[in-house]
Amino acid sequence: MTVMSGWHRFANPTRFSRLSARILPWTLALTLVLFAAGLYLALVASPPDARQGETVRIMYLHVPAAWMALFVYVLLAVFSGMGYIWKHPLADIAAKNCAPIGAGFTLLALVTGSLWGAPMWGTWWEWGDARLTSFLILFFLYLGYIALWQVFEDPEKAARAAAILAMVGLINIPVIHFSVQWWHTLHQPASVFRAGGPTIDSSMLWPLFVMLGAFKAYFVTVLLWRIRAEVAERRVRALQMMQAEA
Amino acid sequence: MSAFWGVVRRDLLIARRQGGSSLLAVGFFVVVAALFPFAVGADPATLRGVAPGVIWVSALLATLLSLDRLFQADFEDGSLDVLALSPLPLFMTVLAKVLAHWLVVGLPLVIAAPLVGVLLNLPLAAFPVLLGAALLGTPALSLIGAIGAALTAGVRRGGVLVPLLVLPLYIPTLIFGVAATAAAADGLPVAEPLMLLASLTLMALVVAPVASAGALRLALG
Amino acid sequence: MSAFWGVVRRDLLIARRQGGSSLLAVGFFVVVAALFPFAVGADPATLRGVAPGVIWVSALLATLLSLDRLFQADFEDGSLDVLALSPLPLFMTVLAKVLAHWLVVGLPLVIAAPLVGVLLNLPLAAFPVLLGAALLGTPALSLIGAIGAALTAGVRRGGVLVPLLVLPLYIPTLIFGVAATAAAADGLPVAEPLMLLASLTLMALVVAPVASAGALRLALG
Amino acid sequence: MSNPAPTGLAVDDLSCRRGDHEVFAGLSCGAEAGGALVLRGPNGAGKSSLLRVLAGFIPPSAGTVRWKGEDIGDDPGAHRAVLHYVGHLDPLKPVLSAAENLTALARLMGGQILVVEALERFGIAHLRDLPVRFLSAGQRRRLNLARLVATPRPLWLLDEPTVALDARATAELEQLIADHRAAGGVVVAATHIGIEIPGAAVVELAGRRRRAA
Amino acid sequence: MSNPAPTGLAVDDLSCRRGDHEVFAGLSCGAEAGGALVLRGPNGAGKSSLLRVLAGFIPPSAGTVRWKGEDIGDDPGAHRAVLHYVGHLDPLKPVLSAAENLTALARLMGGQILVVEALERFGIAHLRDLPVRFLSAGQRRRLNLARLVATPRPLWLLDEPTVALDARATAELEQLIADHRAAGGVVVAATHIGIEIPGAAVVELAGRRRRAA
Ligand code: HEM
Ligand SMILES: Nc1ncnc2c1ncn2[C@@H]1O[C@H](COP(=O)(O)OP(=O)(O)OP(=O)(O)O)[C@@H](O)[C@H]1O
Ligand SMILES: Nc1ncnc2c1ncn2[C@@H]1O[C@H](COP(=O)(O)OP(=O)(O)OP(=O)(O)O)[C@@H](O)[C@H]1O
Ligand SMILES: [Mg+2]
Ligand SMILES: [Mg+2]
Repeated sequence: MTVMSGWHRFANPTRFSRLSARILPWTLALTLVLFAAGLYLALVASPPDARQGETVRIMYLHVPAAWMALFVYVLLAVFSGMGYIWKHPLADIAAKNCAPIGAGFTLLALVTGSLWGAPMWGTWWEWGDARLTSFLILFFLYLGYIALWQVFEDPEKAARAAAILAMVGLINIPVIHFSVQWWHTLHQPASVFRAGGPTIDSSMLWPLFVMLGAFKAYFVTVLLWRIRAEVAERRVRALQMMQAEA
Repeated sequence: MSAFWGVVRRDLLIARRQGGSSLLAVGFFVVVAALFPFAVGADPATLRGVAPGVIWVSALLATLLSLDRLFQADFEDGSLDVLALSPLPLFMTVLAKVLAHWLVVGLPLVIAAPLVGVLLNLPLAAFPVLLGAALLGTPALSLIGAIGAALTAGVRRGGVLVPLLVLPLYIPTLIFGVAATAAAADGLPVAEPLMLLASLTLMALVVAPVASAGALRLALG
Repeated sequence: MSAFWGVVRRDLLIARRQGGSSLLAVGFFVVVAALFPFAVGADPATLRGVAPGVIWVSALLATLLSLDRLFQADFEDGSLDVLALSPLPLFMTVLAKVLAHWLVVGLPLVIAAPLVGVLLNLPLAAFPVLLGAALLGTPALSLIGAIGAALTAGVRRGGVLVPLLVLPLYIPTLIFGVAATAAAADGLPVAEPLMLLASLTLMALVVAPVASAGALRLALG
Repeated sequence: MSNPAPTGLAVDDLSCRRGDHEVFAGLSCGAEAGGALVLRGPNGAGKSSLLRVLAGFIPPSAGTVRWKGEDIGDDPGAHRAVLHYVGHLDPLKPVLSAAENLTALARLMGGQILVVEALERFGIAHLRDLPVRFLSAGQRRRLNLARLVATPRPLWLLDEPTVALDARATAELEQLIADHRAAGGVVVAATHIGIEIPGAAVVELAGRRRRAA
Repeated sequence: MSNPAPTGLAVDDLSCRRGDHEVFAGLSCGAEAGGALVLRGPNGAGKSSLLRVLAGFIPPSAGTVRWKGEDIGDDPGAHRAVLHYVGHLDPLKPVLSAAENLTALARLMGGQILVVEALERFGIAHLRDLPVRFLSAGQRRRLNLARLVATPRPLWLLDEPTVALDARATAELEQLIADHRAAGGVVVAATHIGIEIPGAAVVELAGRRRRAA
């Protein structure tokens, strides 16, 4: 009846490893194909914007990155909740490994956003803008989450502490998303995911969606890959411990 | 219920004996706000412009600084074990400790806010709103801060981590607090930011004790 | 001399193992600096005007926050007794601990200062002076902070007391640090404030270790 | 002992893991009302860990702990209200006086509060108004133990309770434990030497030696 | 004992006041090289205070302490280099491993450093690389005591050194003390029970009862 807790679950090959090994090549291929198609559509096939000219092409990096940054955080919080409630280490590991990727997307959105802002708004960074600043806060949230994992020696405790932080931090997500509506900002309001349908021309919408697909596939690939690496590492340690205690 | 007030009274007594934690927090608040004119120059117009922000940031920092040992001290001397054996659910114990903390630190900050307003040239008309906003907002600061303090309680010198964990969560309170104060200073309507501030505090009241209790349980293990 | 480096190495090792005290201090520095524009509003001209002040105030707060446990931790676990039995005079031990603290917190702050400068729209021309001033000024912050930390080592929850004791002593460093940075931003001569900053640091180097050692001896009794 | 009377504490096939180290496994023991358990074993054997599991602070990695027949994991709120835990540390605030400390601790625990009796019992009534920071190690320990008297609770978990006590205080503690058991209480104490608990069942923890890393 | 040999420790007419409480007064005792003093007395008698005076941490309110004939107040720098003080607390950093803690402490003390021997002597060599936060109370205590071996110094001041030690470790400490004395060292230990120091002079501290405030 003994449920093997924590690390010891990894002493046995889990279903996850077999499953992920089968999925990984496909997501990797999908990532490559979508990026190739997306970049072609974005850089070559799509028209320059009437007002913005060629700089509009930054959009195809910026917008998916920003969406993914938010999406990954939500996913991280969901994994955290699952790990917290069901005490499943795999969910904890998934949450943990979402964080660096999400922080990367956030940084990408911040950098491309300010690169875009320089020609568009005449400034790299605008403090009064609620969207911009609240997004910076998201970056700090990711950093705090990563730091919290570091300070605990015991991974089970670290997972629970980090999960609590992740779930509490979820409150910031709507603030970020709706900041554009709540405060009148430089940043433009939602033009795709809005009530009443997208307001962007389909010649831009398509490349955008392909790029979003590429980002998603990339995320899934990297996440699975990272989880596999960590599971393997923990399995080695668990086996060592069992040997030591035998 | 008597156990709840037992926790509150204990923390108030300790604060009193330790010699003016309130005074210290208020002192910090005033000193930081008073440093500002030194740092940004004394031009009255500039000063008036930044006053609401400086007031809120320094209140926030004063709270933060006094918070990092909220549970750490009890962890280090084994009191946390005793608190966990109270018939009270752990989240109520947390609430009691936060209430005591707010009475010792938050409330004096509210009372000192007008003084800092004067130091920073805040228009007189904005004072009532400043007081109201502070009264609505400081409990949220204590509550949210408690989460950070609880998360790092079992961790040696985790106190340094508290600001990093808590500051991002403080931002909404900061934004609405400043918004209300600044609007009052400019003679604009203040109802909306005050309402938002109140709802933030309510949300914190629901979430923070439970989250902190979960985190504290880790420190017991 | 080897005992001196023994103290330095020990504190550096602890800092490293504790997982990024530097990162945390720098994180705090950046976050606080990032909070201000949030609070005082976005107007780039205002921002540029207050940038030197904000940079120095947040560096100061980051130092302060990381300092309050400089001796407290060693007092609480009995390490202070052992430190007092080192063949080194106590003031040298203090100096060694301050040096380690500066390497862990002060130096990373210096390195991060330009980043904060960028965030706050500081003119590019001012960057070399900002770096120089930070390099000259941060040791004084660590040294002066040590006095407060030592004074309160024996007192439980003295941490809250440190800011109150230390902030007034920090004001000269703050004034000249800001003066140098602001002068550079405005294209004015910077030699004088830099000189004054350097002499403040020298003064702190002479006074602080002896004063702190005296205070620590009280904690032993 | 796998079928103990439901009047006291019953530990069944208990395992405890801390970090990735298995401290003990498959432990069974128990004590009926009026009984006592003494935990023995070399340093690092897991005595303190076992006590923290019994208090409900650490969830066991396997097995059950029952108090009066109820699994303590089923209703942690009920369990924490029946026990006293005295660990390595004295949970005292240096700035409060002895009486204030004890009153505050007793108030946390709810229920009956017998501060004066408790102080007298341990011979520290004359220190009542002295701030705890001035107390000697043994005086602090006495004050900590006075909690046991100040708020009566049936289950006592004591981790090396005689540390720093002089002979008189140790004798007083032995008497206190005897009285408590006579009134139907249960005592679990980890100790190397120095305390007599007549008729207690001894649990020997072997200690799994951790491999050099 | 008012005229002790100048090879060891001599305490002459010593008084100690803490706050406004006179802990002890007119105390004289001493131990030559190879000798030992055992401090006894009820809780609060002043054993710990005496040890801190001997270490130079608390200035005596009257009387003198001499080491090899020199008043320790005359050259505090010289005195602190000859002694080890082991108090109630283990001065260990939880984040450092056992070996790192010991090395760091030994380095502070200057001179010879024998970390490996010290760990082996107390049977904790296998815990060398484990962070101290995972050690049990007794394992920490052993590590603390290992300081005595890691940097040799002639005068040992030990405040209840056997706290948390199991029987094996206590025996090891007794042997260590014997070896130290055989090599000409001096040991002063405060203890209630549990340690054998053959031929030690016993200093009974009476304990002045503090008036109820
Ligand atoms: C550092 C600066 C910037 C940051 C931090 C930033 C941040 C964000 C974020 C977080 C989103 C996702 C919003 C959501 O779905 O809730 C977003 C979307 C978007 N951003 Fe930016 N942005 C920046 C600069 C810019 C600039 C300069 C432009 C162009 C003028 C721009 C155009 C857009 C567009 C078109 C969207 C998609 C809106 C939608 O349909 O939802 N952004 N940005
Ligand atoms: N700083 C102080 N101010 C006033 N009184 C103090 C102070 N420190 C200790 N005392 C008192 O001095 C007395 C002696 O304390 P000390 O710690 O030396 O006793 P001890 O013999 O070591 O006792 P124990 O066996 O309990 O460890 C105690 O009665 C204590 O209350
Ligand atoms: N958080 C932890 N992670 C890993 N190992 C731990 C942890 N806490 C304790 N241990 C290990 O568990 C073992 C049991 O520790 P415990 O404190 O229960 O021993 P003990 O029997 O009380 O010893 P002592 O007599 O020294 O007090 C020790 O070997 C210790 O190193
Ligand atoms: Mg133990
Ligand atoms: Mg003592």
